[in-house]
Amino acid sequence: MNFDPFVLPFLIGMIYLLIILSWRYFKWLDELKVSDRAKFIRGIFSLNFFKAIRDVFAESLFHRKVFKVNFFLGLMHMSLAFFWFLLIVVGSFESKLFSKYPFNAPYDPVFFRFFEHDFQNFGAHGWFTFFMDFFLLVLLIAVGLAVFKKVHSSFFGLKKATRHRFVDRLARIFLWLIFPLRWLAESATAGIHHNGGFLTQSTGNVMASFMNLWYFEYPLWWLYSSALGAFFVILPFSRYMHIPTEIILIFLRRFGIKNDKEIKGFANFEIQSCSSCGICISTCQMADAAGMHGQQAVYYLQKLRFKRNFEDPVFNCLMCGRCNFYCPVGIDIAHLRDLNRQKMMPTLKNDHSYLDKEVVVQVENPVRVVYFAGCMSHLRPGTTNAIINIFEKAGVDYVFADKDGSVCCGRPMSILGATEEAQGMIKKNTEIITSSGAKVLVTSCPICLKMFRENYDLPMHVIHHTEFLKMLVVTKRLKLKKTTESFVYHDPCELGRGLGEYKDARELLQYMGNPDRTSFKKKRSLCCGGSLANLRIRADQRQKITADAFEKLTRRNPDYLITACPRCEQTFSTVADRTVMDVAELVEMNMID
Amino acid sequence: MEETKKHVLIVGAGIAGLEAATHLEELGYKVSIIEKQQVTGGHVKNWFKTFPYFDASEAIINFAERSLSKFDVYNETQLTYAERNDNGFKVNTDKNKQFQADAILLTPGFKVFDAHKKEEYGYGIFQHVITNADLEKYFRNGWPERDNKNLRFGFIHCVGSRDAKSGNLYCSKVCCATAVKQAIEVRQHFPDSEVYCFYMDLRMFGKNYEEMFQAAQEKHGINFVRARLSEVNQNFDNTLLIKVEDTLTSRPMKLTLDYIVLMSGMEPAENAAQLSQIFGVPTDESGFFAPEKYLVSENNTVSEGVFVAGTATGPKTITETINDARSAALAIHHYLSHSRIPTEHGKE
Amino acid sequence: MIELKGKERIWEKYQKEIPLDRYYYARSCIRQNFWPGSETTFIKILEEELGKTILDEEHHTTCSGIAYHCDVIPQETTMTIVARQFSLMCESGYEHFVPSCITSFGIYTEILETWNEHPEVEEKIKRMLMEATGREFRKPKFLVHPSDVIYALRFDILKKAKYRLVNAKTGEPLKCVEHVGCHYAKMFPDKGVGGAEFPRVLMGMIEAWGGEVVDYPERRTCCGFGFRQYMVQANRGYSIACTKRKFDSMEPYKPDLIVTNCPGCPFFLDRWQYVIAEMEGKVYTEDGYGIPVLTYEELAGIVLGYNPWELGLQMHQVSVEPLLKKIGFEYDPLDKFKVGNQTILTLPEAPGVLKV
Amino acid sequence: MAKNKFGFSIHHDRQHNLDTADRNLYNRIALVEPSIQRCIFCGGCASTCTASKFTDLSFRLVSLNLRRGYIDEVKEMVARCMLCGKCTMVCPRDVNIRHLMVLLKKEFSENEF
Amino acid sequence: MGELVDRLKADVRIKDSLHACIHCGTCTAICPAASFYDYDPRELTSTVQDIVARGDDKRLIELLSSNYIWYCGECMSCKTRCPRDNAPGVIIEALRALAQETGLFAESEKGRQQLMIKRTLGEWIVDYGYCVVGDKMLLEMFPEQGPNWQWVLDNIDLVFEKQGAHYQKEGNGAMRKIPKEDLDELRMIYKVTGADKRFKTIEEFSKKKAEEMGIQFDESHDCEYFKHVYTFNSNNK
Repeated sequence: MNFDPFVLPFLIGMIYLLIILSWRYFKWLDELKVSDRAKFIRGIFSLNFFKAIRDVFAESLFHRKVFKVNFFLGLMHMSLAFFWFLLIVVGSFESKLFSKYPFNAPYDPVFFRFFEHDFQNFGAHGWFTFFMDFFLLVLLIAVGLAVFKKVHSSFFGLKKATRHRFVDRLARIFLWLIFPLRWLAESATAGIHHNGGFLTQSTGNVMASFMNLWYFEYPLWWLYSSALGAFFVILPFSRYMHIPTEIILIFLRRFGIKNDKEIKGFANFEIQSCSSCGICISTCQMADAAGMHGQQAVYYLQKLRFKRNFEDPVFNCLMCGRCNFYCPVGIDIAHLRDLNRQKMMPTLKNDHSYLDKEVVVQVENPVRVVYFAGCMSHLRPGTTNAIINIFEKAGVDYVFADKDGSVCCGRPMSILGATEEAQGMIKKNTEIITSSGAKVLVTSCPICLKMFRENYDLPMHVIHHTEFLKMLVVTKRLKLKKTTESFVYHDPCELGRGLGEYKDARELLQYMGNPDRTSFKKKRSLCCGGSLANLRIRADQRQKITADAFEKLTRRNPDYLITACPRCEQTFSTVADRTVMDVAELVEMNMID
Repeated sequence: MEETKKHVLIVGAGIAGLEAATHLEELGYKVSIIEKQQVTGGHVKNWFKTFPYFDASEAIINFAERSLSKFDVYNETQLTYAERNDNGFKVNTDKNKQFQADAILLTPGFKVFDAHKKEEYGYGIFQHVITNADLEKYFRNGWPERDNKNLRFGFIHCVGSRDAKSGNLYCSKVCCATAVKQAIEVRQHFPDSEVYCFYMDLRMFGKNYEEMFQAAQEKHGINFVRARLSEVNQNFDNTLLIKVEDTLTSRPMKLTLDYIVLMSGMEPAENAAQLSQIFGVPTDESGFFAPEKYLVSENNTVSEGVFVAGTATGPKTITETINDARSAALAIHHYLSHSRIPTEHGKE
Repeated sequence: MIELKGKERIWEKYQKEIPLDRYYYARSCIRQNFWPGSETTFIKILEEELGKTILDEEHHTTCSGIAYHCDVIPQETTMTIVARQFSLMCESGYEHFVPSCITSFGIYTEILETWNEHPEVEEKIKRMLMEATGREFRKPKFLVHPSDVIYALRFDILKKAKYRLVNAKTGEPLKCVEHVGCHYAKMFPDKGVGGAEFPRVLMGMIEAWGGEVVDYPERRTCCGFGFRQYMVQANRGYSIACTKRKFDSMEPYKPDLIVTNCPGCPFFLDRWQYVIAEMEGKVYTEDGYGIPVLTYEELAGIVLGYNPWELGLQMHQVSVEPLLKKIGFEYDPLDKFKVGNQTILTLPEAPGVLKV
Repeated sequence: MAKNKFGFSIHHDRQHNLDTADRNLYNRIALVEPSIQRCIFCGGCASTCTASKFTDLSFRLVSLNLRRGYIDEVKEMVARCMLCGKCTMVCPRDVNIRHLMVLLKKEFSENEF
Repeated sequence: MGELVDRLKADVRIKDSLHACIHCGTCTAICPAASFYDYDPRELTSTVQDIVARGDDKRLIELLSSNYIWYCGECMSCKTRCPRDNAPGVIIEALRALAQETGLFAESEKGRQQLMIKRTLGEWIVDYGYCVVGDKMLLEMFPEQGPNWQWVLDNIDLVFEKQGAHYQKEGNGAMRKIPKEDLDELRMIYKVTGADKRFKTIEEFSKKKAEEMGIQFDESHDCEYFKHVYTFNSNNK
């Protein structure tokens, strides 16, 4: 078998890497709860296994999602990942085919050109050298792009590049060195032994023309091997850990394994799968509009990885969920944040005993619909009045549960990590709501809606008023006319990304006209800045976010900005230069008998 | 030429008098000012900085005196007598200087309320009870003593204003902003000091006043307590003990202070009554000159040819005073060029 | 440091005209009960020392002021009773009304003010008095408080003084706390010598007679009588708390005595010292006797060298002997609890904490 | 208050002494959330407060009592807050009331950090 | 509507002492009652002002039935300070008068105490000619009088004689016996000026209240109700 001492750095590095990885992965898999481990085993022998492989190609090699964000960014990642992959695969075929030894060492494909000079007797070889050189060329271009990105990140659709830690920068240097060194080493060999392809051979000839390659060839291979070795050694401690980890993550996901109550097991795979690409930075409004930095997902995960103090990124976040959507690796960052919020928020001293004493629960004859406006809606009487008028007009058999003041649903508390402390409120509201004997609970507040659905156990349908109003129209109990005014619709975070409710509001609006087109809709919608999730953000920073979002939404100059959340409505109206209203208000305006 | 020039006599060389004089002179009138003090500039001259931009009062004075040389100023002169004749007014002074004027502008300004009247505040009895005017002197001429360690200051709003006991029911308007301004200056002068403002209402009516107030709260950590001083006493260690009600928590409250600054309000000038008597210009119940018509014609008076401007007609800020002086100059110009601004009794 | 000229500036403002002869005297409910010696002394000083005429006749009564401020009787009742007093004064041909009591002084002043403000009220009272008693009345020419009179005559008293308010040993002036009754000038500042904020009336006597006045933070605070607040046992916690506040405030100045011109004040300043001592074991002087509390007449009497036991100092709960000793007053300690035919009476029981 | 032979006891003095007031908590809180210094005690928070419909809760008073050092009063009120955040939305001085409430709740909760 | 308020407005003390309040608190700052009770003269003034402005009898009745109007000690320190020439202490007098005329005094713990005051100095005036009668102020009811006072009482005529008082004697001087004709005049004044009427109301409503509270009541000073109102303080627990 081929051997030369210079392969040692590579060999040691690779063995070392394999040990570390397998140790870590085993540990994390072991942390999974029993049921998940079962899923894992079952998954391996299921169709999902192959689906996973397909995903791996799509995401880890072709970086489909990254292409969505920006073509060049996608191209860069794809070239690096996929062509390196090809280099390895094709390389090993080559080494299999042309090795003069029966036994083929793991480093053979990597240093093949050094060991094998003489292929006269193999015709097909020309193709290999051609392809291998081509792959190398693409990789060299990709590295070029990467270097270029360092200076011109905006060109890749990134407003701000990630601030990397030293280890990461070091790792990147080794990574960027690998391919140029391979190129030089192979060229040197080609210069002497004429075994190169269109790229390496030509460079080799040029080099030969002005230097004595006998002196340079060997050291170059050493350097190449050392670069590889060094990269492997540093990889587990750098962001490049994502390269192997993301692959496992994709499998786990396919096997239906999800995040648990604690940050371990699956969470570790997610945390380590972050490539620090920085897409989450430019999609974070706090960074984009308010110029706040250090709290974005990439930094949160970075801090988690390197066990730094992550209090600020945990709490200084709007929890709008935009980063979740844009993350090419699909890491559930919001959830990872929430896990730590629940863990880090101390038990708050609450005394809500007055709720039981003071809040009267009216047990009248049961009705079909119970309407719960929510605290925030009480700041927007326009909306609640509209709803009531509509109900009256449509002859809905309803009761207004929190007519004389609401008991908070508890989400504002739980979203800060104090879910337990909200129990008193949850109990009271459940009592109030169920006492109505209604079949349907309609609320105007997406914040309440999310809470009711996820933290309450209510024996009835829990829906947002948009859904209910749509139903009224569909069942002809409510007729709407087209409006002459133009409007744009804003998806509230909690209703949209939070609960996946996009269609009802839109279908309802369709009866009255077509909302203006905007690129900030559905999963891409913006946060109004009023989020209850962030206590640390300053008022002026909120203002910036709100103003920015409002400007983006009203670019087509609509008459109204329509939304379906009292909080968004309230927040936007502080910066609005045109009417901001709830869908319900528009419906009220366009009711006909 | 000189002879044909019409003559305007201005009583009082504060910023109002000076500003009016400047414009009247530019409009081609002969202008004389009589001033009872030795120097021109009035009260502004005793001030250190002005609110809300902390400009030096010198800057204001320099502006107001920009064309001082172009008209005659008679300092340390008091108007003693005036009579109306066919071509205007014949005026005499204590220095026996005679004037023949076509129009008279009264700008006697105001008098700082005499804080002694508020006996329970102990002004003139307790050494460290001072007034806003005294404080400005301190800023200008330095502090009497150097014990600047952790001093506690209390600013008392509405001293001699909005107070039946001192006979002034009106609001002196400028004290709130002055208090906040001085409070900030004190914090800057004594960084270790602790400053309290005791206010009834913070009347931050002007542009950038509210911003100044907010800065006082946020940047300078000044404490604002909604209360009116009830009485000042002296502790055994000679510090001052004040008693107020913390009206927002409805509890009596006491607090030890090292310095108490009384925000003395504005009162009509000493000679206002005399002038009103001499020129037949009525005064309102507070003793300020009553204009011919409130709101619309505040510089004219029922006494033809006699005009009023500045704080003589009621408390005003520097800006307002200067603007008022300009409008007075214009009113006089209209009058002297026989085209008076039509007013109620102009129509008759 | 306090600037005297500041105070003088204020005093000039409150120069009150005080008639110097022919007083019609009206006794005080509280004083004749608890400080009869003071009223006797007042008359004695005026008649014997200074040769003034003062009428102390039998038919006058209370002004009902305490009942009025306890709110049990209507304003008209008090006004009519006061009118009756005036009518008695007129009958006896006097014009200078001198009520021994500060509450009365306040009541009379307030009523005269009200009658000036609302003549219809005066008319009503005239009718009522006529209906009830068939009497008529004229308002007094002067209404002054005995303390005003003593203040006005302080230097004449000084001429005859045997003692000064000076520590006989050290020659230091005594530190005197003056407590002026609330109703003396607080309601109508210009009716009191020196006004409401820095009343001169007691200060003038103290300074004239060699003492030094201490101005302490709670000087203006009420003694705590509060009328109903003392009369009803359930409310006395208010009364004593008020007085305690004053003592806590004056303690650091180590006063040698307290002078008052009000009937209730000396009573409370005296008795509450005893109660505070009993309740909390707290005494406000190092010697453990407490701070002696005197009426201005008692003070004048001491200055003139009268027998302290005829002044009625034995009726105080806080012993005055330490004070007498300080100024070197010669007195017969055995005489304190002797009366009439010189038989030794049983001594009063000693209090738990206060020394006697 | 115990009874005694006099049948009454000396009343407690309500007068607030600002000299002895404990301002530490206020200062500590103002360091983390300076916007509290902007409070003008307008009471907008209290009038919109969800909880104040049912119980005594007024951030205006919390803000005052913090400054006056009435910590117990503050403690009592803060515990009643449901953190709905309406107050913050109506505050004319943009005081981050909800954050202050959380900070105070933390202060008063067993495990502080 | 407002006819009780009209009665209040008719009181000359309200005319003189109630003007628009600016809530400056100079009164509360130096009010002893504000320090030693949960009381605020500033709030009282503005409340009354409000009641008078709206002619709100309902709130007036609430106020008159409450302890709130009975805390003031009428030292009148407030009158000296008010920048609007109000006098909470005087307003209180008018309120207390009305509370007694309407019998509402009996509705509050502090108001009920009026019975004790009426039966002591209220009656002493016409019986003895003075509000205070020393030899009736025994240590059982006034323990704070102290041992020296006990000694005075034990030797009352001698002690007074030494100080030139004429205890219970004819003629002038301190502690004298007031001639009958003068006392009769006082009685007539009581009759004419409505003091008798007020006393009747006080007795009447106290009696009613006593029955309501189930406390023994009679004309004497040692009836349970008298002792109760004299000593009971719900805060002293």
